[in-house]
Amino acid sequence: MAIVPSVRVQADDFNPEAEIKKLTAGRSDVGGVVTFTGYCRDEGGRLEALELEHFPGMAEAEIGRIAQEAANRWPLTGLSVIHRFGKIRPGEQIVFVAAASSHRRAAFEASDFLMDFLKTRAPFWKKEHLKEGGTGSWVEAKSADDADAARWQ
Amino acid sequence: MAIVPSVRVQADDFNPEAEIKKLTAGRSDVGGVVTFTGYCRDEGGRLEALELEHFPGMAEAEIGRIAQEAANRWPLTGLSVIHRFGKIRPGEQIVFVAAASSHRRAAFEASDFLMDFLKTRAPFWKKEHLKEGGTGSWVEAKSADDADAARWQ
Amino acid sequence: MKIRYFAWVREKVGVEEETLELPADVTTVKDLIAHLKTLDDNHALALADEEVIRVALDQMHVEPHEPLGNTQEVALFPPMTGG
Amino acid sequence: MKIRYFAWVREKVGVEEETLELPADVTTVKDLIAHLKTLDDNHALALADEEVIRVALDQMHVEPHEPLGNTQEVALFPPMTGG
Repeated sequence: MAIVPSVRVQADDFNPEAEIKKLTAGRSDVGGVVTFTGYCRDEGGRLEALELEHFPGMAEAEIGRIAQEAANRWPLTGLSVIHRFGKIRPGEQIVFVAAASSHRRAAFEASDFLMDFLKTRAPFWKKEHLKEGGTGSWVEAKSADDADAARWQ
Repeated sequence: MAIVPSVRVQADDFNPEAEIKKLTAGRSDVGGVVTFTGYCRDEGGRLEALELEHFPGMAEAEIGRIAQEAANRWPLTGLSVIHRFGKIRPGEQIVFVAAASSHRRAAFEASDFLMDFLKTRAPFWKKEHLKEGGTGSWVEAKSADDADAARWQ
Repeated sequence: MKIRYFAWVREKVGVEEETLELPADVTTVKDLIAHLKTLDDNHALALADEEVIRVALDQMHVEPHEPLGNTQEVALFPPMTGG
Repeated sequence: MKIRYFAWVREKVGVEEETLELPADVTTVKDLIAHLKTLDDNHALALADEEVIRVALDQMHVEPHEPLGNTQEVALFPPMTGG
């Protein structure tokens, strides 16, 4: 039976190690855990911060749907997703995915899949705050992200 | 220019969080970090421990060659590999890979590649210690691992 | 029907949300967008490039041909850039 | 030449390493394995299934047709199961 993923959408920072522990503590059936942590870059020094707007309620629901699809598709023993919103500065964590499985390929594929669909389906939008010139523009969606997501069909 | 990977072969346990921090602390050009942590499973309760034998010197050298190939092949900002040897009990960590990049796909592919080649080229061998019946047999190499490694050619 | 806007669609429309009475012939997402564009210049500008506007009915992504049915809340927004 | 064994190859041969004088006609990895199999039953048993024996010359993986050349140390072992 597919596991029930853990999904959190929050303004606060998070601790990857604590999340990994939740998937492995007291267990001896987990063969591997793959994590992805996404960070705010300063874009060559241009950026003071990213402002992440989200659609409360739908963000949790949509990530939940994507995570459940991953849990149905791969034999996972655990799956956690965290996505932050609000103002995030360069070097800070934005997003986290951890997939645990007894099979390493399942853990890699599930976390890769999750990130591709978070990028294209989770209702979040990034606005740039610049070091010089105040509020910049909204980050544009990349066609490369659509291409990445299309790999799984 | 390709980065120089960090490679450690050790009996001691390790802390994934500390390794991730080494790749990200004080930096604002890292977009994402992918980690893989491999654990000792108890194989349905059969296993008391795994004994990992390795070829000292060659283990470090071969992992270094695989890691350097990954660093040449993908645009990484950092790459760490740790592989333990000696007696490891169910639930304990065996192996760790962390790949940092400004591009998430590069981080995923490099860590996936690294694990495939660690499995098939790093000189380590696992022997099972059973709960009932003392020392069991050597773990056999899986043809699935060879197939995984062949994907990258 | 409650309409919500996000990101630059919200900025261009000038409100976060609004509740509208819809004409009877507005039955699909596509009809709704066409109707909203007639309201004023802000709506027309925000929704000018229909190709890029994404739509959720009651927090589920849908395509433009989808009927509105019993939808309580429609959200309109640009392509997402999370992750 | 120094020969090292690992895992079940080591267990079957019965020693971790040994230093041998090789006959002049032993020039490749394949020749070496054939020669080792003539030494005694333990070596013959350990190396019986040549298909699965992996070889490193001075800590580099090589194929059986590889010449020994100036190799200082040969290692023989089963397929690896790390990771």
